[in-house]
Amino acid sequence: MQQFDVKSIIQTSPVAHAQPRDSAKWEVINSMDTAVQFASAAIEDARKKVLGVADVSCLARYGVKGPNATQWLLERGIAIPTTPNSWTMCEQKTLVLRLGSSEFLIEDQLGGSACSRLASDTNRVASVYKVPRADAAFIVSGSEALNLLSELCSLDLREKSLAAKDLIMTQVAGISATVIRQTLNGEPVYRIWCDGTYGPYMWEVLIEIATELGGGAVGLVQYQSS
Amino acid sequence: MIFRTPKQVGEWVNRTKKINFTFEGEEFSAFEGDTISSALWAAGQKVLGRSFKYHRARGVLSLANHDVNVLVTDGIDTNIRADVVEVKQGMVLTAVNTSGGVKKDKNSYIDSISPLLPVGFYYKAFHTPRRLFPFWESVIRKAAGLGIVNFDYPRILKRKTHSHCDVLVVGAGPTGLTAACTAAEAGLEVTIVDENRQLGGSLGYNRAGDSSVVTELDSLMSKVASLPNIKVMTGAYAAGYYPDHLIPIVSEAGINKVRAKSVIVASGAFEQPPVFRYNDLPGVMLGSAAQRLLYRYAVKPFNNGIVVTANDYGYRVALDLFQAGTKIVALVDMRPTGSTAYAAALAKRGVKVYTGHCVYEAIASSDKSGVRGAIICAYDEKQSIALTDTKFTLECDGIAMSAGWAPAGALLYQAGTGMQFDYGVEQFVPSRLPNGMFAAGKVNGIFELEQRLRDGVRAANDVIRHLGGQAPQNDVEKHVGISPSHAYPMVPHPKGKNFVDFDEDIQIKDFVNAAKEGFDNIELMKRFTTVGMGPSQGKHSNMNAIRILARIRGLPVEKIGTTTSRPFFHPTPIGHLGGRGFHSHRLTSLHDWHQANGAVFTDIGAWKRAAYYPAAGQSKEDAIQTEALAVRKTAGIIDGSSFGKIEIHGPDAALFLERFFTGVYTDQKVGSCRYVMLLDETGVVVDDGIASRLADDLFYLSIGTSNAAAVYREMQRSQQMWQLNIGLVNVTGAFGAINIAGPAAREILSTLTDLDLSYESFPMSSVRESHVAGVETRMIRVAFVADNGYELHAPMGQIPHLWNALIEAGKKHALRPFGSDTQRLLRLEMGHAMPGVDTDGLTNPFEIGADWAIKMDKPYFIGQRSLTILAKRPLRKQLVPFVLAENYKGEMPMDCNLVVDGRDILGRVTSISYSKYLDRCIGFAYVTPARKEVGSVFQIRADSGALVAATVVKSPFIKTLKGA
Amino acid sequence: MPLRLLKFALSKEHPAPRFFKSHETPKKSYDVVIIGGGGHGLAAAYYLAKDHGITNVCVLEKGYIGGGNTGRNTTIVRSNYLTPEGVNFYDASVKIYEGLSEELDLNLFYSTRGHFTLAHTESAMRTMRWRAEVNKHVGVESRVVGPDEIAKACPQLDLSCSGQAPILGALFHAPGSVARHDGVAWGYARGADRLGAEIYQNTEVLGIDVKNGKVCGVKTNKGYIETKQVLSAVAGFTPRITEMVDLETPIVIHPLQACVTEPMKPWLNTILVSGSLHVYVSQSSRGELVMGSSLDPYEVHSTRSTLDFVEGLTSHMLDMFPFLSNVKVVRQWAGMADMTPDFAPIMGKTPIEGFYLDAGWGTWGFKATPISGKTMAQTIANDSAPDLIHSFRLSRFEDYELTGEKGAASVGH
Amino acid sequence: MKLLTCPMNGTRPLSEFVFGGEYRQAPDQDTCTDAQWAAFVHNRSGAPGDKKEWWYHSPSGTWFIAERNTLTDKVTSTYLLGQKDTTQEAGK
Repeated sequence: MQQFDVKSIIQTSPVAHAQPRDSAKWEVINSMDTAVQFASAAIEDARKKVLGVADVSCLARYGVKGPNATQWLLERGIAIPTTPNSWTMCEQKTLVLRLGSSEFLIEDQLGGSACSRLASDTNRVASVYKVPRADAAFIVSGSEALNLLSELCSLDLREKSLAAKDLIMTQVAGISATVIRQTLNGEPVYRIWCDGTYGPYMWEVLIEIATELGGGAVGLVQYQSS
Repeated sequence: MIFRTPKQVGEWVNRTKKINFTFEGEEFSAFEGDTISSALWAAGQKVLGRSFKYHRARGVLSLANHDVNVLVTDGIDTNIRADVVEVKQGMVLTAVNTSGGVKKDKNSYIDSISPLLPVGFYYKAFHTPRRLFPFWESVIRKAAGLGIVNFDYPRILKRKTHSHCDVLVVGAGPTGLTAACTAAEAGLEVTIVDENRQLGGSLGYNRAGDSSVVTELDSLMSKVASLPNIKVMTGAYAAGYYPDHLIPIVSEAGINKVRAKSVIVASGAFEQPPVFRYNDLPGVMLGSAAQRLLYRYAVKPFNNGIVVTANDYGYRVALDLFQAGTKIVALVDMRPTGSTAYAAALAKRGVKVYTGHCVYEAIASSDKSGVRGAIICAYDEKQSIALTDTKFTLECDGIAMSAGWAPAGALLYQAGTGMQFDYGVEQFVPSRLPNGMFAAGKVNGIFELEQRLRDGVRAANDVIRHLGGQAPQNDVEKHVGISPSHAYPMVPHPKGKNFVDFDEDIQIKDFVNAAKEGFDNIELMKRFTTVGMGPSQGKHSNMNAIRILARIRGLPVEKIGTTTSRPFFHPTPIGHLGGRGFHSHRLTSLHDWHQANGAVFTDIGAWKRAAYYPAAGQSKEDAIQTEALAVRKTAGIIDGSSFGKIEIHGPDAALFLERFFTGVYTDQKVGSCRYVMLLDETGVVVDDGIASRLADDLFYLSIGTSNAAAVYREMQRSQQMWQLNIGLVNVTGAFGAINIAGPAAREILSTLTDLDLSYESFPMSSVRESHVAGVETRMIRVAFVADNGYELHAPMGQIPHLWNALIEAGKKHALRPFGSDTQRLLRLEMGHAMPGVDTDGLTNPFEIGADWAIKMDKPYFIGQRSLTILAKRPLRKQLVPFVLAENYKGEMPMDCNLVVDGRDILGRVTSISYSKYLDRCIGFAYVTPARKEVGSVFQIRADSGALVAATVVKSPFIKTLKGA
Repeated sequence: MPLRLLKFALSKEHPAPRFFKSHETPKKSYDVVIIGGGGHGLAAAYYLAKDHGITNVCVLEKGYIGGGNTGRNTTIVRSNYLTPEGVNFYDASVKIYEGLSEELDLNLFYSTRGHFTLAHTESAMRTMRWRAEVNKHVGVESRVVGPDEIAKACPQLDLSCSGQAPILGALFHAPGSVARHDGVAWGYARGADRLGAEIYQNTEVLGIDVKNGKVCGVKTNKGYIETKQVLSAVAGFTPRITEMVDLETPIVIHPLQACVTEPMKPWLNTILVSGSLHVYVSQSSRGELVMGSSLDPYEVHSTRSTLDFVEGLTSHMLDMFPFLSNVKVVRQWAGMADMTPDFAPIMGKTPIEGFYLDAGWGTWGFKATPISGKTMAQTIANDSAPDLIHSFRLSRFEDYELTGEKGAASVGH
Repeated sequence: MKLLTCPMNGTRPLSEFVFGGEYRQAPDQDTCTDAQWAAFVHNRSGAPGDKKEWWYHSPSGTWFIAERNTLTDKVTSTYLLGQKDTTQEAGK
């Protein structure tokens, strides 16, 4: 039998199909082959300020649901957002999203390790159900971010309506998505998650409109530093 | 630009920028900011269009998009509304709907035969004899229609955005501006929208010769500019009202869908024409149109004008014209008393006023291109008739008309506002406003400027209180004094051509005659005469139509009511409404691979699936047979990542499945798989799939692609009702799936996993969790496409790695990919009926011979009770496997060809295919129960009508492994 | 120019009489009371008089005649249904329609354009073949055609639908037609009136008296009417009428919306339907594109318009006809469709003696107007439904014998 | 577009929801007659009025009950099945 090193398995990014194989720079992050740079640093920096779209699908995620999920996470040192449909940052490196009341999406930012810790615990516990995740995930930043989102989402996403720790499950570009507003490096950005199989579609839509509005694709390192 | 005046205060044209364009082959120049119509009018061009039905010459009527007299084309776009579309450098324009040009339209003969075309004429002729109707129809169709569509017009996708505000103010006249400022000063977030390019509404042009009112506008505008919480949208119209205060604002750039917490409608009123013979000649225009021409575009409407009026507004128009240097030949007031407010001002300027008179008829110039005079008569206001023995003629080159107003109440009506007729202003006004809707200004029956400003404040205060703030309640008194609208500004004429609806060429007598034929209800009248059904949707005609009908029936106007208002306020382009089309689709992580390997894709729900992989020059049929043969002879591999995949966790998981599906699952062994079938409560087959038991309290369900979302949704609903101790996790997108099947499948797989794949330890219908190519995989042995097949389910991101490893390992076994079309053939060979293909919306499980999958002795499952009823009824049809004759070479029947017996339809083919492996045509068909036995022969009628004999056989069609 | 119009030019007084008489208040009793002055009710009145000599009939209309779904549909007439019962029934309707202008002496602009039901998927192609085969079997001219033939009939159509949903073929139905919908109601009204039936507008039914399982009278806002036979032909108002007699049916009301563009010179000569794109479109004799889409997804007893309907429809229109970007939609509107679970009508007798139902017309009522009038008249006259509508009986639901029309009607009005 | 309030996720445009039909109690399938069952599965109370209905919020996968008047299209309350006590008035 052929031997495989589990750790060496390279995952395909859900968004990869829609991203340029040649003109972008690719790197493996969290075992996922990821487009990390789309243009020169100067151009990306300019885009970021006007309308930057970054693919952060490669961030590690862990999903769990069930009546005892809250307890289970607390026992494992995960900070829990206190109200349904809100989010919190756990130890600066881990985003904890509460989807409804009893489902959670944990996402390690670069350098975080909560997800692998949780994943290593394979004991099945009553009323705690692991939710495998394969999200496409994006960051949208810049002065035109709201303008872009106003075409894709019918909800009021302005600061006065979408409070700092609010999480909404809504439709973006006609498909189900989760949206929050977050401050990254002092700048307000929007984070969007959707089913990974819609990733190429969502990326194409975001980039098409971003380009029209004077922005474009930006590598995730522009937003995340490990 | 012979009619251009010296600079007017507040004019919209930029005299420093000259623009050249052509109209009907002639060259014209204009200033930047001119509309097409204003530029042409400035140049003395008066015939700007031809009417829809009679092809009469037409010029400016409202200059406000309340009529469609002037529709032009630039050869690219059509039905351009010249009155309001800015002229651009280099435009090459012609009028639409003419034959041989607007000046010498050959179709203008229709005007002279109009007596042959009474109202509703097309109902009355052309249908006998029947055989000639197609001829007449083509004549009529060609005559109808306005512009010619340009089939090369580019597809333009406009942006559609959403926005939100506390209050949306519709209309930026003095009322709307005041309301917006008041609301904004109270801290509300305000959006104000106006279809004009500039703010101000009538405040910009209704000056009565005194341009000092412009300073009032200036101060309002600077106040608006100083308030950051007012968002101003000009050149944009509120296209309609939709529930919960959703209002699409349409502009050149696209559509902004505003969701407002409240709405103030301050949309003003449309000026309505008085109705007299030849009131449609070029040069006869509404008073407000004359004012717009003058103050917006600095164009003098005419040199020697008559003003005909039935209210005080006409006097204001006369003063404006006078100021511009037009000689006012006369002011003709249909009211016996005239205006007390303005009579002196006109007298001072030496304008002759005829009170109690009307224009009986406008006189066309010799070439009918304009007006050269008017016949004036005394007017009997009580009887609404001209006293023709008093008639005299005045010469003029233009007539301005003012008789009254109709509220621009479309949004109010659409929101469900109750309207009542207010005789103080002779118009409909809101009487019962829906929650969050407010009206102010002319649309609310308030006309005096000072009063309108207060009404704007009042409406804003109402909004502030509505939204929970504090504000005074300051009612504005109703209009007092002379009505701004005349009750019946009509002048009958025995020869007609006194137009009510300019879009549709409808005259007074058309209403009279329609009523005579019984169409004396406003809606029936609209439908029979087509009044208000043209592109301007009755803006200048509905009110007069109601008045005329009321008079005909001897009823007060409010008893007539109005026709229903429907979106859109202005006709709205398809490209705007459609916008950027979002066509969402789902791709598996292998999509790149499929593309690189030449797959042809097919859409299944939102998914794009590889259907087959043709080699260069290979036909679809060949590709499918080649792929299928590989599965039978060596091995094939298919991307099944789009299958629905659902985990059911928890102690009640088996119980849940037993209620949801037809089978039994409580005694299912861990590591084994069972068939599931879902019915609806009427007993109809919805879907099927496989449930694999991974643990006592965990099932893994895989179902077909197209129904997956709906099945999961129904599972969630059932769980809401049943409240069992389970958790549902939809992993459709998180997990991918690969099916590797065929004689070599096991051997290929064995090189990538250390799991014992022997039939004894991994038999048919069982599931194992193991590593394959290093990937944690759920392996399911199912016999859907071949009995030596393995479904490998793994995280979507690792599927390409797994796939590539299998492809690599399969190279020496001639492993080849196959697509979803090939899968259809393979499952047919295996004898599997597919819900949705071999069933339809009424098929019950007995009809497809699925009795074995139904466990009736359970306490409950969805559809069970209906099955007990169906079981007592005779079967109506039965799905049977069949083959065609060996070496059949005739016409190949297709799916859905019928099974017939003479005149009787016995059923239909649901699936049929040639199987190269079997060298036989095989399929499924519905037949009557009498024919269901193995060996019975039935006839399929192929497309051409040929009858093809088929024989019922046993399925599966191919030999399968026993005991594996 | 036909000579018939000369009299209008030559007469001093408008020479056309009223289409139907205006009556003050209904009589004390009628042999038959028809509830609903739409095409169906008026046609039933007409055929009761014409075919059966029953003229002591009144038609009660809450609003104005033809003001319901008769005047709100997109005027398509066709018979390319899926079940033999459906095809036979609608084919009989088409045959009457073809001669109806002459029969009623009113030009209904019955215009045979040919009707294409476009298929963008293999599964749609299967359904097209199924319909074609059943149609052919019954003798109705329908066949499956390829993209070439579609392109020939409508060269302006983008066969790739902007790359979104390439057209694989279509069901072509040669008899597919459009007609002036209002005219159908007016023509039947005039015909019924001339034969003796009485038409009452603004007359609302407030209740129906049933004693011992038999109809005995109707309460209206214009007084009580004695009768032993009542026909309910009220489409979207059916549940309100059946509630008056405590009759349960499967009917649920969903709005069906439509819209129309401004007129343009004729270019679209066929009727096009796309199930996948939820579009049907034809060009009227006035030059407007008349467009519709699928049903609204939830129950509402209202004719309100929605923005998402027109957004979705226009987006798909652009996929089919990219050059229409700047052609403008003038007006949108809606009707209330009385939907049944099997997309077939409910016609005939009911458990209440003397109460007849002509309902469940969903999105396919206009095209059935003549034949439903004729067969309901027959049902009332004989107190027995003819074979042609046996499959549409109300009791089919209790019998679990639904008709299989659902596959064909989902978007093909 | 009309707004609807999901009891878990708040007020959203109707496009985020799937209509699940009227909420109805089935007769006891063990004791009811065939005719009663056939009437239950096929017939509907189609007359306009206040109805309890199933609605599904797609992005979050939430089924809930809406009390809605089918004539006016006004929603008076929405709540999770069996949790009417925690009624959320629509439009808040």
